[in-house]
Amino acid sequence: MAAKPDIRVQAEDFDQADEISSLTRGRTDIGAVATFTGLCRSEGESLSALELEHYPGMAEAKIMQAAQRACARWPLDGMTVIHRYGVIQPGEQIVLVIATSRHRDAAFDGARYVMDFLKTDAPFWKKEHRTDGQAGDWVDAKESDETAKKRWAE
Amino acid sequence: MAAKPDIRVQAEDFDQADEISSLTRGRTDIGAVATFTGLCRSEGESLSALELEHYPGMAEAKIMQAAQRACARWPLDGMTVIHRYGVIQPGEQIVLVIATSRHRDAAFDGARYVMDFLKTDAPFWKKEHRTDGQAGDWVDAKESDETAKKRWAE
Amino acid sequence: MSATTKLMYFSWIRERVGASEEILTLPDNLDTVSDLLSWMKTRNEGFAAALEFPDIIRVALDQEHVEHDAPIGSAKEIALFPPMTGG
Amino acid sequence: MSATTKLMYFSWIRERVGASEEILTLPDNLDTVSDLLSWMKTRNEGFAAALEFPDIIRVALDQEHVEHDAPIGSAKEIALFPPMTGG
Repeated sequence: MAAKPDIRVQAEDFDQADEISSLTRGRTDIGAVATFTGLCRSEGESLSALELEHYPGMAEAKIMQAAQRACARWPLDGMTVIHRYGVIQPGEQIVLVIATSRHRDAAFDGARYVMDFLKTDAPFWKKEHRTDGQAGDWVDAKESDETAKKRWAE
Repeated sequence: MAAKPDIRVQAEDFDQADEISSLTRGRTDIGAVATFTGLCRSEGESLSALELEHYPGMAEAKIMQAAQRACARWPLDGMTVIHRYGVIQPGEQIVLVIATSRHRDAAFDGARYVMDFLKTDAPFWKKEHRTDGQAGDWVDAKESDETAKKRWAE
Repeated sequence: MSATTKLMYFSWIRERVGASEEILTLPDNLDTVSDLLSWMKTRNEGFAAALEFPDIIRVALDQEHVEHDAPIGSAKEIALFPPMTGG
Repeated sequence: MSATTKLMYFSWIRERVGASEEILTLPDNLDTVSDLLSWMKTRNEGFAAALEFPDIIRVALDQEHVEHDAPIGSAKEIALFPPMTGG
């Protein structure tokens, strides 16, 4: 039976160690834990923060759809995805994906698949807050993110 | 300049959160942290432990070589690899790889590359301790691990 | 007798439109998403600026992303936003 | 006057040989790794059992993994082990 993903969209920070522990605690059938954490960068000290806007409801739904496709495609034992919104400082965490499995390939593939689809399909937008006080821009979507998704064509 | 990998082969357990923190603390140029943790499985309660033997010196050297190749091939900001030896119980951690980068693809690729080469090139051997008291076998090498390595042919 | 529709705007579309959402009774003659965008563009200067290049606008009908040739149908919630940049 | 060599054995090779390491003066007529394995096999029953299928044995000369046709050269430390199963 496919694992049930745990999806959260929240303003609060998260604790990766706690999240891994809640997927693995008391279990002896999990051999592999792959994680990805996305952090806010300052872009050479030019940014004081990123402000993340999202479409409530649709954001959770799109992440859940990607996570469920991953759980159907690979033998995953568990998957957790947390995406923050609001004002996030450089060095702070933005997104976390954890995939657990008996096997390392499934864990790696599952985590990366969800990140690739989250980037282009989940309704989040980033606005830059600049350290020089000028009005920040909205971050442009990257062609490379659209390309990354194509590697998962079956 | 390529990142300098931090390689450790030790009997003691490790703390993934501490290890991530020591690669990212105080930095605002890292956008991506990919990790892989290998855990000891009980194989349906048939194993009471795995005993890991290693070749001191060569084990560290082979992991370092793989990590350095990863740091030369992808734009990584940091890499930590810890591999334990000795008797390890089901559910306990065996190996940790962390790769940090500005970009998620580099972090994912770097971590996975090192795991793939570590599996077949680093001199570690696992002996099973069985719950039924019978003499345990040495774990056989898997053909799939040799195959996994081939995906990195340049 | 026309039903009302909830319109939602995100990111720089929200900023140019000057509102994050509104409840509207859409004209009867809008069949597709493309028709909707053409009509909205004529509403005022804010919409004209937001929809200056309609090709890049993403549209979700009841939280499902659709192409511009999709029929609006009986969608209760229509969202307009630029390409996503999360993660 | 022959130099001594440190031999190391790991995993089930160590168990069958009955030792984890030894210091030896190797015979002069061993050129390649393959020659070494053939000679070792004749030393006693433990080595005969450990090296029953020499093709699967991995050999490292001074901690560098080599093929069986590699010359032993002046290696100071020679290790014999089965395929690795770490990670």
